[in-house]
Amino acid sequence: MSVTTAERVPQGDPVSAVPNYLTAENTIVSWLFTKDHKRIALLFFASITFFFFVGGFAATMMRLNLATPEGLLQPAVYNRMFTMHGIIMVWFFLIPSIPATFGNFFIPMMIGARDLAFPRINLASWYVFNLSGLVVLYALVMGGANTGWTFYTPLSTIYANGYVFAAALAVFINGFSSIMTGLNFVVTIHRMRAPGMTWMRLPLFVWGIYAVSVVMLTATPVLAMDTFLLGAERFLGLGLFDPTHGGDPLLWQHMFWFYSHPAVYIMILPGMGVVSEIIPCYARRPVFGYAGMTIALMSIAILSFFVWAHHMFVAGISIYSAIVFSLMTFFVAVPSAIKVFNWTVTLHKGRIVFDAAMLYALGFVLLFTLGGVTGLMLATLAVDVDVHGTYFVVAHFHYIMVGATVSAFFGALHYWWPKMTGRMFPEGIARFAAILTYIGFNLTFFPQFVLGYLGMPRRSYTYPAQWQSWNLLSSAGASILAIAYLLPLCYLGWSLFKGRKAAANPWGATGLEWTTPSPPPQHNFKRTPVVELGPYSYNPEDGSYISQDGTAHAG
Amino acid sequence: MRGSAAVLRPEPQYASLDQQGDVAQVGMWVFLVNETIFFGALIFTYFLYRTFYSHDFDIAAKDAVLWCGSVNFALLVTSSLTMVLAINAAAQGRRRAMIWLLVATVALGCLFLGVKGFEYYLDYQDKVVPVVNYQAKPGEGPAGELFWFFYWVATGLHAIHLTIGIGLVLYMLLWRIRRGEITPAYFAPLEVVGIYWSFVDTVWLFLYPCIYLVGRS
Amino acid sequence: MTMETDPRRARALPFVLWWLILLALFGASIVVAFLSLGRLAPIIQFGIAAIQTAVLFILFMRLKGPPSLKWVFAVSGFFWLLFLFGLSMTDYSNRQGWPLTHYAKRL
Amino acid sequence: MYHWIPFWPDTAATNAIAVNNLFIAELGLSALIMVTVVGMMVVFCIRYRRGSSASRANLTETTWHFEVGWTTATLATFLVLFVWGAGMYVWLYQAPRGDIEIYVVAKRWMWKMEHPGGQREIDALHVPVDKTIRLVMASEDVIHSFFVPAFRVKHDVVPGTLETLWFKADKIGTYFLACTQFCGLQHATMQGKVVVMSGPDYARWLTQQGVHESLAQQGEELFRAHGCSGCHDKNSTVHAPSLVGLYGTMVHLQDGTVRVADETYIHDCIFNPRSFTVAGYPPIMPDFSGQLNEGDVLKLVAYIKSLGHPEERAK
Repeated sequence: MSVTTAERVPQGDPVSAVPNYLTAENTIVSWLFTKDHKRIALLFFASITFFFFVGGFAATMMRLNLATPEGLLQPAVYNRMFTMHGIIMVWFFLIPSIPATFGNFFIPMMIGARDLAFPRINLASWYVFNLSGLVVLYALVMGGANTGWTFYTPLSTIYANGYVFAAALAVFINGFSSIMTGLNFVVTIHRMRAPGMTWMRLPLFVWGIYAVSVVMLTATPVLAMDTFLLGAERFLGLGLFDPTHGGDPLLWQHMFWFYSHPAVYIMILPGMGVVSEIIPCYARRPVFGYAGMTIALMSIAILSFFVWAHHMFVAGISIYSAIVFSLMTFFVAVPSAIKVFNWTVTLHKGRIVFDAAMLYALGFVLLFTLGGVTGLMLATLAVDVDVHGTYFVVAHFHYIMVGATVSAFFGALHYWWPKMTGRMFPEGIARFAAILTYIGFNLTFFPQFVLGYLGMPRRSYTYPAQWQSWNLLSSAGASILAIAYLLPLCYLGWSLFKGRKAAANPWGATGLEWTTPSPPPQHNFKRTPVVELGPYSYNPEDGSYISQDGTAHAG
Repeated sequence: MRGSAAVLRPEPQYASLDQQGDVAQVGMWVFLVNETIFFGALIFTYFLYRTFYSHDFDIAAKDAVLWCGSVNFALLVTSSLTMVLAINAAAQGRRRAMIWLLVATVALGCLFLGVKGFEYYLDYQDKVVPVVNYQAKPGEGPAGELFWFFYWVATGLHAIHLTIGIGLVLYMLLWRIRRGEITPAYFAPLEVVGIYWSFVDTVWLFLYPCIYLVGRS
Repeated sequence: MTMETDPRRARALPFVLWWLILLALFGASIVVAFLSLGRLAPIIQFGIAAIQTAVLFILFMRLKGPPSLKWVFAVSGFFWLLFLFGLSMTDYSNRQGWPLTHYAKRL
Repeated sequence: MYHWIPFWPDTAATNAIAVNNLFIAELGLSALIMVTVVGMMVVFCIRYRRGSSASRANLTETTWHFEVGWTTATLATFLVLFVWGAGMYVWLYQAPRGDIEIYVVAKRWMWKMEHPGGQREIDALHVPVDKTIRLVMASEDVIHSFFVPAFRVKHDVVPGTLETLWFKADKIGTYFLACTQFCGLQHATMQGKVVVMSGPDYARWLTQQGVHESLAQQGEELFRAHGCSGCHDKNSTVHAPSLVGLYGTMVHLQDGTVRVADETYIHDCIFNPRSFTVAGYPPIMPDFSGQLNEGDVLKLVAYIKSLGHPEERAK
């Protein structure tokens, strides 16, 4: 396996002499005031990478603390660490992760547009994101909030000291960034498709991003209102959630989860889109059940709004309500099961190449499946009563949100890196990092399932001594995971300067983004492409493929 | 200056000005999905508490200043009318009419804020400002204060939205129109602002019965 | 009732008439508030608000015209709110211990 | 009690056995799903790797046949799990009238338990084996969550209302008790133990706690001290509803609704009488929310409950 895919598949067009988007202008101002979606994607990439490591630092501190029951940190410090870990990872990494970077970069390219519909709003989205980032860093540096990322009232409104208001304000402002990005994608996908690009010819990544944008648009305002009311209660004393006045503390939870459950799908749907791009490309065959995949994506997006109260089964909501929401939760698992099945069958009769991106994608499927089946346990009412609020839940959502989504993020990064930067990365070490991620991740989080069923409550800085062995294992795994996450930073950084120049289509993929040079010119295409056929026209028999603009390539 | 309209060209991602205008309008409607849900979520909290604490709400809401809310209602509906007429004037090339109608829109918006401010003053006198100056009325349970929490949050947010609307119209007047960028050939920016303006009006349509018409019978 | 809403050809008079209708509906809403209709009153008032909204959306915000994407977006916000209202009510309509008692003690 | 590396929690209550069985069934199903998916992936990855010469002819792109079959199968399995879990949830969360009723007050960061005989303990709960224990829980401040892993029971304790939970321990021993809803600085230490004892041991333990008035007797004292008896006593001239035998009956309220007079109702009436005016009575009861704390109200509730059942009062 010493040869990389680049040598195996035919080369695309020779690199164009037209200045690409990176070299067209060089000043800092040209970056800070750019309206080019590709540059904004890179700006976002820089921001979220920064926050990923801030959140990762907090995670490291937590795992260090939990290595022994006695702990390392003061309780107050630990509480602030997991709160900031949650807030930063959810709103400042996971939610913008794939949409704001790869979505921003590739949605216009994949549908054959010259840019997003509203480039200025796109840029504003990045500025608003950074503004909210500054506010959250302010909260962090001043001492942090200590409520958990869920801000449950009345703890957050009355009892918690610390910078809860600033943290909630950051989340509120961050919502605007989400909304602007989502709005841009929805309008762009509806109105800016190239001729011939019908809905059923859209690559699944575009479908994934579309589904996400719909969720962002419709869920975020509820969170915005919720955090606004939280701020009003904490800052001004207008206590709409205050039980002293008959306000309902559970109302906060209802509105919070009305956003935050769909938000889980904001994190996972783009990942599903990415994996649906990568697996056919490296299996060299069409995706199995394209129509089923699109239906599954959209039904997950819609159904995600019907399941929020499964976070509240033990919170004292009405029993009938819990039954309704449990049933709905089982329903939302059905399209997810369809997707797992289709990805797996896409490997059937393929001509599979195990490049780094593919390894990440396969890891995604496995971790997502494990996260999914434990999700079924949590959806089962009686079992949820037992494991709710324990490490079982922590393990479950990390399998989905870190195991799956971050794998997809890294998969996308490796898959599109040549296109974004025009450079190839060293394949061998990238494969090593992918496998290391998988091992480190399972070592970190599988023990937490056991801990959860044993009854270890989450958000605790200490625990009874008999649970130390599992915690220690988890902390050890986390250190491996940390290395696996730091490695790409090194070799991708190296490749920026020393990597081989990438061809237009190093992996032999069919999407429109591969028909233009790497890195792409300023407005993506010299001529707006005309789309002739659907995505994924790979032929596993001889390895040939047909690009979406109708160009056939030999195997 | 009017001549400069001739050089107005679509942004690079669009094929034509028509497409650009159409996409801008669709964009505003997508944004309104957001706004609808944003205010809807607030009204949801109101709906919940009013359903279950209707007695307290009936008593507490009697202090809402009916005439202020009603005058404001009329002002806003009228401003929607002047806005839509201004867009018609823009499309039909009646520049003077457009400018005066927009000025009227801004004036009505400011008048609304003025009345609102005066109403806040009256509220303070009536001791219905929670935390700062609040006194429960005879027979009013603690849930009555929830009504006033809602009142301040809702009217405050609406006022912020209206202020943004006024800012947008002023931007149109003082920048886009003055530079001659709004012409019968391309008036989409004004239409987008108009859609937003009428939406802010719509919010008041719902807030009005929530606040001013409770417990009057 | 056919009415031209395309701004290039629209006339002022129909808009003024609709504006008067909006104000008349507004008056009706106030009258309803002072009648002893009990729980019916808010239903009528919000019904009136819904009609007024429809007028604003369709005519003043110019949804009128051939079916288009704008309709989908105009309706979907309200549609999504149905999820919030409807599914929350499965809880609030029969939760034990709701509405809450009042809790004066703060530590 | 534990191995060096614990794999499975204690299963020490009838509730726990039921939940445990369901959990094991789901583990089995999960293992089956994982084995299928991993198995398929491994087989395909090896058989159809790039270098292999396996035939790729007759590629299936879509078979609705397959997809519909797979979807129906998963849906059917899910529905079985749903019905199983939901039925058990209803059973877990509808607390029966217990053999022993214990009041739990959650407060940052401790669990305060009050036994019917007036015995109190903090962060520990002594209960007899094989008896149905009903917990009535209140929170003094934020949301807490009462969790005993060995019994597989958990319920949030939301301020402003009362929550109930039940279990029936069937194994003698000491078990871990925790708060699972983050409640502030010392959330991690808001833990304790549940001690399950044999009947005689429990009886002995009760007597060793020193002399106490029963909870209902303490409630009766409060009932007089705060002037409740002035209106609600039989001999009172004030027009107020009698409380004898109130507990468990249906009460018709002024606003037309009907409420069951359970603990929550009595608790709510004391703290917010105006919202619960009984049909046919004037709304004259003052609000006691400033004068009583959660512990006091629980005593009053115990007293009012005992009014209908004279034998409980004597206990």
